[in-house]
Amino acid sequence: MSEERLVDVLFWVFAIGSVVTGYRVFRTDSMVRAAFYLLASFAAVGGILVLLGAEFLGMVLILMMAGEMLVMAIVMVMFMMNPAGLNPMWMVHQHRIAVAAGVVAFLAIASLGFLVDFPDQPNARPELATEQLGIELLGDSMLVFQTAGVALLSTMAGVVVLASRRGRYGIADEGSEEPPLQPDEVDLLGEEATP
Amino acid sequence: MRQFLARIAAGAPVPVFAIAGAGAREQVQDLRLNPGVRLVDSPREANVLLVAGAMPESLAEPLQRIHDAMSHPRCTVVAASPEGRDLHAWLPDATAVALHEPIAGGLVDVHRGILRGDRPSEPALLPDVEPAPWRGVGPFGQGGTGMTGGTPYGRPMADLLDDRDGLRLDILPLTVGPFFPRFPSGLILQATLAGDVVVESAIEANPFTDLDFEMVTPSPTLGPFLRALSAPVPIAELELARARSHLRWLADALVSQGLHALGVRVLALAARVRPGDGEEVRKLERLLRGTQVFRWSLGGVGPIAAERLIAIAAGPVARASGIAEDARADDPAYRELGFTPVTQRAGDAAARWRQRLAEAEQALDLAGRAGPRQTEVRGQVEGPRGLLLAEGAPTGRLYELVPELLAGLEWGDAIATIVSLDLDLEEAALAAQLTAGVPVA
Amino acid sequence: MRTYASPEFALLAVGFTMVVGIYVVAMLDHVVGGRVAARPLLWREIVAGPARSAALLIVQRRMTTERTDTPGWMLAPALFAALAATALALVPLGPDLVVADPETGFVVFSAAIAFVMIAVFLHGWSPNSALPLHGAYRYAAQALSFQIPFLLAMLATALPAESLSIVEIVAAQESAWNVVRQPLGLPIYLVVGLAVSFWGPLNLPDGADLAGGTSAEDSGIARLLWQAARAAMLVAIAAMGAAGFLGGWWGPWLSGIVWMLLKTVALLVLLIAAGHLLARVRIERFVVVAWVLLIPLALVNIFVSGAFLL
Amino acid sequence: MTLEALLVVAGALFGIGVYGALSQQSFVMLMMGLELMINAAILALVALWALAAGGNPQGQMLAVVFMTVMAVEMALGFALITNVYRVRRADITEKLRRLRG
Repeated sequence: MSEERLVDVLFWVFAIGSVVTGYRVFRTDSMVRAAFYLLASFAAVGGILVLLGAEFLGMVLILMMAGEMLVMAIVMVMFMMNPAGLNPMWMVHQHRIAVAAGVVAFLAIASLGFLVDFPDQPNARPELATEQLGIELLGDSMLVFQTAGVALLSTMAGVVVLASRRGRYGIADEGSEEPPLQPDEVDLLGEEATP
Repeated sequence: MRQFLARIAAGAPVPVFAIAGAGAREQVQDLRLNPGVRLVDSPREANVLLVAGAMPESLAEPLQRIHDAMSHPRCTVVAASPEGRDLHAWLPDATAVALHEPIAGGLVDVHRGILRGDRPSEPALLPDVEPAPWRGVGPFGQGGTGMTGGTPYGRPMADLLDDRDGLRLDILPLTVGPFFPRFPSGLILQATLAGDVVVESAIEANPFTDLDFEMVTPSPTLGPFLRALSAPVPIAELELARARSHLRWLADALVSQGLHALGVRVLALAARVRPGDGEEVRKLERLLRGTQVFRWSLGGVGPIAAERLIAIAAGPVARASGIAEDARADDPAYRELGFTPVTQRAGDAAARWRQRLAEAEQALDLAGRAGPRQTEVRGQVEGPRGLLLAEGAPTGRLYELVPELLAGLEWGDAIATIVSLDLDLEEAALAAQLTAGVPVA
Repeated sequence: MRTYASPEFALLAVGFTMVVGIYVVAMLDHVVGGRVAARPLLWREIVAGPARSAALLIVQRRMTTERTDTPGWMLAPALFAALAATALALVPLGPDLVVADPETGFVVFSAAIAFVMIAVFLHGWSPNSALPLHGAYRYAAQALSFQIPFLLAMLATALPAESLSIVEIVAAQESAWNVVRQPLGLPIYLVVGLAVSFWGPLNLPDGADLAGGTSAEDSGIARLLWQAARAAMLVAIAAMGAAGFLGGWWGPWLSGIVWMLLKTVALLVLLIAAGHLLARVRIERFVVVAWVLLIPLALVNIFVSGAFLL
Repeated sequence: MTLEALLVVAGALFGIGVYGALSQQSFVMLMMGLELMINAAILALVALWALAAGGNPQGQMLAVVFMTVMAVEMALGFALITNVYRVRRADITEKLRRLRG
């Protein structure tokens, strides 16, 4: 098998894999499985990035997503009422609109490839991709890179404050109670009905 | 191919899930010394189930459940004195071996036989039943209703409870025991876990209290102490038994810290020590300090305040919390030897480990200097796990403290705490029966 | 694109290395364990022991629990083994003796290490049983804690090489091994290495206090695969440590490949001895040490080696 | 592996993401939809960088920024979920009738 053919075969495997697993995310009852399907989808996209010559980006995407999806799986188990999917679940709203929006988004982006005449300029020096990225990161785009770093740092500080129990006004969950699911139990101003 | 593999496999150490009943704790523990046998933590890994000693009736069903959890090809070996006939009724396919001979040879033979196919793998003993009826109930016949209702596949859905950070999250109710390898035989703990934290726990009644101890030979490390209740016993013998008991406990405790090989070394030492070998224990303590076990694993874990231990007479556990109570201090023979109780101050698991090491060392020194001196008969004796009296045993009282000690601990710390208490349910039950005037051999 | 071996050769070479490595780990474990236990060691048992135990697990029929996630349970050991194979394929035995040397070798290795947590979580979650699930949660806490110190410690080795390729990282150590230039790197790496392959003091997910943890429900071939994958990962950690910190193939008198093998075995002995001589660490303590001690130390390591390069 | 094929795949992933983000009630599932959308964006971006931009390194740079956005989105999302659950005991969007704290 020639190298080009191998790349083509791998691309279609990854492409179909990423779409199928991406679809399965919303079609499984178990939350942990959903997180793992999403991870599989990301890993397949990471594989496509590597095939495209963006080795560094592809591998970093896979590296990042492993930790992220593990956290997601655990958050799922923590917060969902039925994490193992023992009872079949169908937790959706505005389903028709969502399907329509999804189809429209797909058609819009997919048609771009056929309608727009993109220049045919493949990467001339694919073997230099990683080096070029490094020089770009610490050269011309230094400011962007630094901004991203500062944004991540402030996010870290922000989320710790958000997630922690003790806030400026004392314990965050004091007096909290589960809101009712039926809308008529809540008046229009959004205040909970007094029992 | 399979035959060929089975022939090679016959040379491997036999994976045994061993259950020690009354009077067999030492024999089962000594299996660790035999390279032909490997004691495993999970019945799934085992091919051979060993049940040794006497078992109360209430443990029959758990025994059968362990049996059914083992992988094929599987077999059972029962090592019991003649009075253990019940065991054969509960485990009909079991092979019997004599309890008071080395068991390992029998285990290897039975295992080889089952690998060769000389006898079939044992079938399940219990019927395969659902924990709760569910078939045909609910919209998909899965037993559930809605998203979180019912008992899908026979399992209740997880409950919610506030965790220590104030988030209301899923909890996991879990029954551990009666044959959890890190627990003393028969201990059944019902824990409610939130993640890694034991939120609350309860202990079930000691199953060994149903056993009639008149029929059971007490274990060799306990025997001298029971005799000392009614007759003078040489101090050298008593103190040697105490040191051995502490070292045997240490061997198991090391396994719970993941130090299997070191546990084997300590077990061999327990069999080898002679009166006056205090230096051996000092060397051992240096080795243990090198493993960082006191700092990394036990320091600050499961502290017990001294006031919780007053009037429990919990022996080393009480002395580790700073209570200098020891029945030996009142014995004139011990006073002649210049005995004063050793104590620790911290009261945590590390202190209890150190306390037992120090006591083993002191016991060996005392035994070395005791000469022909004998104990005075006073109806009470300081056992390795605390005061043995005509009524009530130390483990019986410590046992009740467990749920309160575990609340809020992480699972690993909870295990370390339970291990550090050196509970012995068999001894507690036996001591409770001493009131009836059981004659002890 | 840098050098890659042909697929057939790669499969053969990595497979062979894995089998030999796993066998060596099993033998070393037996020898070190026997020494610590003060047990007499017999040559016959050392050499044949691992094969016999493996045969026993192959003969054993697998038992399952109820309502398992069967694909996940099957996938977990295979995934773990594949990750160990990926990590091993990246380690060069000599300047030209490497299965795969991508430009971003360091990132690929890190991604393989990061994916281990997925394999372990899957392995603990899928049997639908309490103790394995508990082990899985523990490994999640452990893995999220060691991830950053691991990346930082490994990243420092890429600084003198000015490359992310593992071959370049080794080649740059001709004048001085990284263990000399960055003395903090190797200890951090080894601690993390024990955590990655959950070995000895950091065997928290499969620990004795959980009666086997994530592998408590394993039997038969699945158990064999899982244990083998774990040993293979330990080999990969030791080999990468030898390449990244101990100068790989560089060394006087002997040929490069011999040096590389010697260093790998030396690190393996160190890791396995730590397993028998150090007590289990409490998970809480490990998490605190990882975040509060290892991360700052790894940062200092990077700053210092960066300052030397300037 | 043509640009058209890559954009079809990216479009499919984005469409699934839009569907998930709009239809799911559970916060975490909703975030999974967002993640898939960003994933598709990264794929399209790198495809255009590799096949239509002559390997301009700024294309990769933009992908790095996208990844940062993804990380920030995840972290903030999890923190908000934790906070909302702590304060309101809500884990699905229907339980949030007001956005005031």
